[in-house]
Amino acid sequence: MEPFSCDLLLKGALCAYLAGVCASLLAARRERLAAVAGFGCAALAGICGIGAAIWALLQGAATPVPTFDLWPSVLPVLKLSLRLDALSAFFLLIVSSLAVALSVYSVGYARAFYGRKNVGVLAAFYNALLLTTTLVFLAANAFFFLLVWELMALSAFFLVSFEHEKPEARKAGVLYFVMSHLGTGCLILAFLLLFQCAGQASGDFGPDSYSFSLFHALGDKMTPGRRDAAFLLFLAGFGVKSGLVPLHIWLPEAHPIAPSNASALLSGVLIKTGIYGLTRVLFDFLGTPPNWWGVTVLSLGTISAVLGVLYALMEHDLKRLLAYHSIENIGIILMGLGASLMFLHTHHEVLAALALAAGLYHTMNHALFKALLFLGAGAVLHATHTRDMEKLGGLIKRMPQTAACFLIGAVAISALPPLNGFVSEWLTYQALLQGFGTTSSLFRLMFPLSGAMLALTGALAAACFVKAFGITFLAQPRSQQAAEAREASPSMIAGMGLLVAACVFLGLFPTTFLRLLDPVTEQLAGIELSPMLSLANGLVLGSSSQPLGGTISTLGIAFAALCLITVPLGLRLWFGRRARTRIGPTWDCGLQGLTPAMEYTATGFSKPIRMIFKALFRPRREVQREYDFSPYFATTLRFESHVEEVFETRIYRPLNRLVLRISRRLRALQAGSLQAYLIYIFITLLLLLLFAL
Amino acid sequence: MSLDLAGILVQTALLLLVAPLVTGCIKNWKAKLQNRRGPRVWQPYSDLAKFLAKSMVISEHASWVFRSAPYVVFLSALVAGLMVPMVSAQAPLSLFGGVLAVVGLLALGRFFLALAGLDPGSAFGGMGSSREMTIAAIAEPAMMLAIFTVAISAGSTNLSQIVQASQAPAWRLLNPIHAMALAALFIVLLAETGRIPIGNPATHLELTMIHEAMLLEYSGRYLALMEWGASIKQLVLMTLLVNVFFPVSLAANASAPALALGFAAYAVKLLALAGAVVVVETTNAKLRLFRVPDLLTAAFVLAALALLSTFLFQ
Amino acid sequence: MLLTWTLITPVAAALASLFASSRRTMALLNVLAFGLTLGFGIALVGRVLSHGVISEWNAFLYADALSAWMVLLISAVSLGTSVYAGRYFQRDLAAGAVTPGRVRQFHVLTPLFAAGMFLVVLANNLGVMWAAVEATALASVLLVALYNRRTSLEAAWKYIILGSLALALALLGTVFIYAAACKNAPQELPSFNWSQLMTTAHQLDPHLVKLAFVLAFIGYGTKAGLAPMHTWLPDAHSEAPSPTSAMLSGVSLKVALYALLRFHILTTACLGSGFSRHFLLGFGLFSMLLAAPFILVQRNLKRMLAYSSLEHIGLICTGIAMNTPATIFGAVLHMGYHALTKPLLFVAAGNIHQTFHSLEFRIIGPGVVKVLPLTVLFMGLGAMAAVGLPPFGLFLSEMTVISGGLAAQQTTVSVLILVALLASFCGILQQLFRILPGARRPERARTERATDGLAAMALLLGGLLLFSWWLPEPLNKVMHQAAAIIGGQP
Amino acid sequence: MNQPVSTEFGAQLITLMAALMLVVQLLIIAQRMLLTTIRLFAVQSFFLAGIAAVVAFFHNAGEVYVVAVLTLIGKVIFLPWLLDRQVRRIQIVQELEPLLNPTASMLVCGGLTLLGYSVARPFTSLERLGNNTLAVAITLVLTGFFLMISRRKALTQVLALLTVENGVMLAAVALTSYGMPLVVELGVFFDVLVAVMVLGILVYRIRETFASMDTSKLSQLKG
Repeated sequence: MEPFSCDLLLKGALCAYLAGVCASLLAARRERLAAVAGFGCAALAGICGIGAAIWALLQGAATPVPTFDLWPSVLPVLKLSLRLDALSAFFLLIVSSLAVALSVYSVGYARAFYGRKNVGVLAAFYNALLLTTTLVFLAANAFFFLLVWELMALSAFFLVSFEHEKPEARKAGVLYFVMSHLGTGCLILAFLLLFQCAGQASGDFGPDSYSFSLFHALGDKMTPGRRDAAFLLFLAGFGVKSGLVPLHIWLPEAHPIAPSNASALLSGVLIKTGIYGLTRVLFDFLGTPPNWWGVTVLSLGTISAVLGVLYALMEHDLKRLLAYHSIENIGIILMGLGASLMFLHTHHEVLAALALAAGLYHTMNHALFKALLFLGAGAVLHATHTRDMEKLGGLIKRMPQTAACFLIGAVAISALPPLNGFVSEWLTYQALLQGFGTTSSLFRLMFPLSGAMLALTGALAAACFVKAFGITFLAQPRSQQAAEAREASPSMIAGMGLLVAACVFLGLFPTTFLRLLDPVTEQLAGIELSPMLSLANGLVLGSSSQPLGGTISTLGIAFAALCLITVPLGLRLWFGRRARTRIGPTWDCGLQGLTPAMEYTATGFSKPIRMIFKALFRPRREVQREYDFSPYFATTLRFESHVEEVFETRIYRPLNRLVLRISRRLRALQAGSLQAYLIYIFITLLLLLLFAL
Repeated sequence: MSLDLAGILVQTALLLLVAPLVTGCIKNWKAKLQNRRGPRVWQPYSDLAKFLAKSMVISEHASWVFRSAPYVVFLSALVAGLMVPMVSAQAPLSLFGGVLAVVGLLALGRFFLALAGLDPGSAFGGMGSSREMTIAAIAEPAMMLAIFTVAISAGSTNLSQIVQASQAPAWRLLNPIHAMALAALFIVLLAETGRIPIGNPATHLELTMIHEAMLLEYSGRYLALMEWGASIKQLVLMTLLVNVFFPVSLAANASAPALALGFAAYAVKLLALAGAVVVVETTNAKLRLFRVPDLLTAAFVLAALALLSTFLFQ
Repeated sequence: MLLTWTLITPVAAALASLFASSRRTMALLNVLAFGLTLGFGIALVGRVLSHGVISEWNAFLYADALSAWMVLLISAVSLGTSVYAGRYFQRDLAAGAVTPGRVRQFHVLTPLFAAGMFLVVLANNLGVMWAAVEATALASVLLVALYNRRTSLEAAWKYIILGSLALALALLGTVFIYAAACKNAPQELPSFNWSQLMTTAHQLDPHLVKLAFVLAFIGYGTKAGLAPMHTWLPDAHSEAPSPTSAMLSGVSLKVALYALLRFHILTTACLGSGFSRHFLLGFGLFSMLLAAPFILVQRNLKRMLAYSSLEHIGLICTGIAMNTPATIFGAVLHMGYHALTKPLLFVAAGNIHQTFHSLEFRIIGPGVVKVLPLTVLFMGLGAMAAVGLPPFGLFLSEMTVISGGLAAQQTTVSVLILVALLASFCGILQQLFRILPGARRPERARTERATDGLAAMALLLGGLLLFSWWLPEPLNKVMHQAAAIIGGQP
Repeated sequence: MNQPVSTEFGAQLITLMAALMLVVQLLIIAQRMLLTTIRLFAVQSFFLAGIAAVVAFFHNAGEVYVVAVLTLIGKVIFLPWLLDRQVRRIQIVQELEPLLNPTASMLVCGGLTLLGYSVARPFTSLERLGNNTLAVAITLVLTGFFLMISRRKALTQVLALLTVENGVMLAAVALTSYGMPLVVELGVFFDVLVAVMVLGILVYRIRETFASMDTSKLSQLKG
């Protein structure tokens, strides 16, 4: 496929998204048609996007990067130029593959909104979000990037507050959009600092001094003070969007409240725009980073990972639990990127490429299994109309396929072999392990310590998903809604199936995917990884060029397990030919049968962890006991336990109260008395007459 | 790079046979120390044979997760076992994964074991799963830090490399780094296998049992697989501990005398470690559940000290 | 004769509607008059692009690119609001809020108000310009006091007192400028035309020009609503009938700013760019920063829009004060887009006001979308434009100003502008999102719906969207020339 | 017309009348009776007309006479009559308690006069007839401003505005060689006239709805 068809595919994808927006708005009256048209266009666009991305990635760095203008620029400052280099192609692959899977899912999922909400509008915003996200990845100049970045935030805002009848949806929408816009403010300032430096370098401040090709390695030309300011602003701006810990409080509010296909899109793709931004800026624009940049990113990543999973464990709302896990996985990705920055500082290009590959690989993995889990949660919500795990249970018998897909997602996110989560965390471990030897300063202790924290995160994630899967799907249904749940529609299962297939493929064949990452690491860190890392013609994944680097082959493990299955089967034939299996009641210590109320609940499951980490959670529990005549014979018992959201109560709420108090005091300036207004002008006049002349 | 099929078969057989023996020895010696006669050393073999022959009762609420969990636990332990060097320095499946893969496989087994505990819907299973996952989560960083210390000094996470590195001339029997890492890993071993200070493998008392709570609903063939898997996991961890810190006379090549010497040394080391476990079990009482994290944090601090010492002393 | 025609048509419309029979004819007359003036404006732009400067009645009326641009803005806003005014009063008459006499008063005064603004923009003589600004003030005060409510009277009284006092100071400033001109050429009577004064600007006595600029700044600054002289602005804009507050907020602030700019250009020509620039910069930034807290804790819909205008005027002033071609062009562009956005918001607010009979957020309450879906759609899009979100041009102009500021190494000013814009974004989004979406509380569901502003809103939004994405060449050139004039190169 | 007795006499006359205008201004600030305030304003306007006549006479410039006559008719006769009619119709005579007691106001006016003189000092070279009339003009403006701040009655505020207007007209007449061009003078004059009429309407409507002319009642619009 020569370069011409790549532009065609790309333009085809963009037009298909646009067509999706228009089709679903036009057909808003007839819901079925709107759903099929809107999501169909999105799926088609996704396929074109995948084609263009894979073509660009397979071409390698030699061929010229396809750049073209959307349409001739009409406004004086704005040039709508797009560029598909390796990094953009990789993220285009992520957004397009998710678009296909989510669109297939959404056709079935939209049935939940028939008659209640306007499906055409949902499909329109869904297509708009995909279009603007794709444009964010392809934008080739700062002005256009900020424009589509803001449009993306806008369409995500409409998706989050889609069911605006519910007050919490409105509150979450406003919180999301305010924090996202403050982040964009930081980005505007940061990009303009780069523009200022580029303008000085090139002499004129015309529209082309915004272009990203001019920004390449601009950091070396900037003064250190301005460069660090730009770094911090970029970290804040992109940190808000990707849910880094101190800036994460909007994420657990916004993602669960959106419709499930939208929250899958938000968690799977929108967060990755923050990662794309950080990667583009830190590796492409700001030149060789000082050491403290890498240390900051690595420590923020570690803190995000640990706190994300700890707060996830305390949630018993299924989608909020998954939202907190997004924060955890973003932390893991940033650990990879932070380590890569530190290696770049000490000029270990191979290790930098390895850490960057680990981070980007985990970005892809997280997009896939997080979307899968959100779709599963959406199917559960669709069937039982509740997200509270305490009311679910026994769904595996009523929704077997959804349960199977959710289980695969749970195993993948808990980084257990042989699925893709394990591979990307294994790469991160290898990068951290080999990082110890790179410097002699005290900072090299950070690598093993963050490795240990990564292990803690992985184990806690496993505990969290045992709780999530076990309490939601296993044992007996705890409520009437859970008992009457029915399996999701075939299109929803198909959507989830696509993601399961992708997870399994990325888990078992890491080296083939690593080949796609080659041009990205070659562009950003200067090293092509796959020749070094894929040993035994692609079967085994190595971790470093020296012969004694650790090796892993998930395919080998799976194959060994298949062969060894003969042992238990042989034992069964040898010993247990006459053994019968009988179905009986669960052991109930002689009482007359177990009721669902006796099962272990989500709160109970996470109680030990809440006690161990009570310094962080500061749990509060109240037991109200009503009784008729004696306190020892309670008629009803109400138990309520609450975990304090530290960041919100300690930082954001006091800040908000302070700003409003100052504003109210300032409002007294406009107190209504004409005399006061005259005095303001009189004083201004006197001051100017005295001092300004 | 070639996978010698013979090595794999021998190691699998070795794993299957030695694991129940170790559990039997520990039970027997513990009884002797408490001057009881206790069960015979090969009692576990007969238990397993009995369970395999008996027919099963499966709870009505259980799903296919309950039925597939025994196979996953058993196979993950077995595959992990194949990646650990027991007799010869080169583990049969060492190409497919190093120590991180072993830890990952054991975690996979634990994941499905906990799910199986929750499936029948009884409170015991839920409590067992919750405690198992919590303790494992707290033990994980200590184990990872100890492994990191050892891997850093050896330069790779591949167990054969670690073992060969510690056979190098500069290696002293127990330098301070390895001593602290060994202590940390010993505590983690006790936590992972649910031995006395953390859990009590002998009783079915709901206050103390963690591992047994999850197996409560199993019977017949599945119970055999579960028990066997648990003992293989215990063997894998003990072998890891033994061969990494005391890599004395591991067979460098496949010649008969080297293998025999290696096997003998391995047996001695294994039984010595089992003895140490028995001594610890009889001299200690079980810790309250919320004191267990303090113990495991102590293990984490030990591993961190080991890491620091590699940085200071080198 | 183009300039005289632009002045004559609104006055003629005012006289005609004085004697017109029915309300409908009066509304039609207004719309017709402003349609004509828009045509004249476009013709004027064309003529100015070809001839540079047009003057009539031996330079009594004078139109350069800046005044042509202002004529265009004034006529566009007036046309939009007059289209809305026709239907607006029909509902008010039915509700008895206004007597037929007052409606006639409205239809007479609005064209006079517009005529005053045209005169300000086209007058060459600074004294006549002052008289025209005073005339617009007087016309608009009676419009503000149209309703008989206590609060409208209070707003009108404050508006006229603060306005007249400030204009007295402005007159003193004008006198001093003239005195400087006389000192320069003592023997014959110097002409008071701005164009002549510009030619002899460098010889004027700098001290006198400084004093004159200070007084003119206080005077016209108050009329332009710069903080801390802005206190009349929220009261007047929230109490006036919606069409009038749309004109007040949309363009009358900019006309006063235009007058201030004439003085600014004169002073820069005389004293260099050191003196007057700092005034605009300081007061502009202060206006932006002061508007933000008031928007954050605002309880009244129209007052919030008024404070948002205060902020936009502050941005335009700061853009001009940074004195580089890019920032001044950004400010001029911002004038245009704001002139289209603000009336749109006020028309939507008018609809909501007439439906819920209140402007308090508490009383309007959540769920307006269930009662007035189309108005909420227009208001949402207008609000998105007003806070500077991309699909609309204001994002473009704000970015031009900020990037121009950074290009001119004035980083702290640009940062302060960005902070103010973000603060007002949070305020407006939070307030509007509390009332527009959501489910309607049952007891308020059955109010009858006022949806007459739709035509006007569609016109304004269409114009805004069209010019956000397609900037025709003549418009672009006239804005560049206007920016050049403000920047000091004739 | 040949040069009559001597410009020096004219300068003295103008300085005297400017000083008298300032005295009248201080009188207005000192007392609280509405009707007297209107009459004092008429006297002040009379002096302004006198100055304009003297300037016209000595510079033999025709238009300034027109200005003088207009000021005489408008500000000395018509406006006071209009305001008088308004006061009689509303029957309110006494001004409310002002913001500052009279002695404090006097001190403030003293300060403002000092400021006026300091601002006007660099421009003394400008005046051709009568020295420091510019200082008086600026002082009149500032004290008028202060008067408006300290009084709460609507009508008094209108009068304060008119005294400020007088200050500005004095500056116009004194500073420029022949006063401002006629078209500007006419424009300014008619604007002042219309302004007072509009203010009259508003005062009347405030009187109707608030049953008093106290502007401190006008304070509902907050925030």
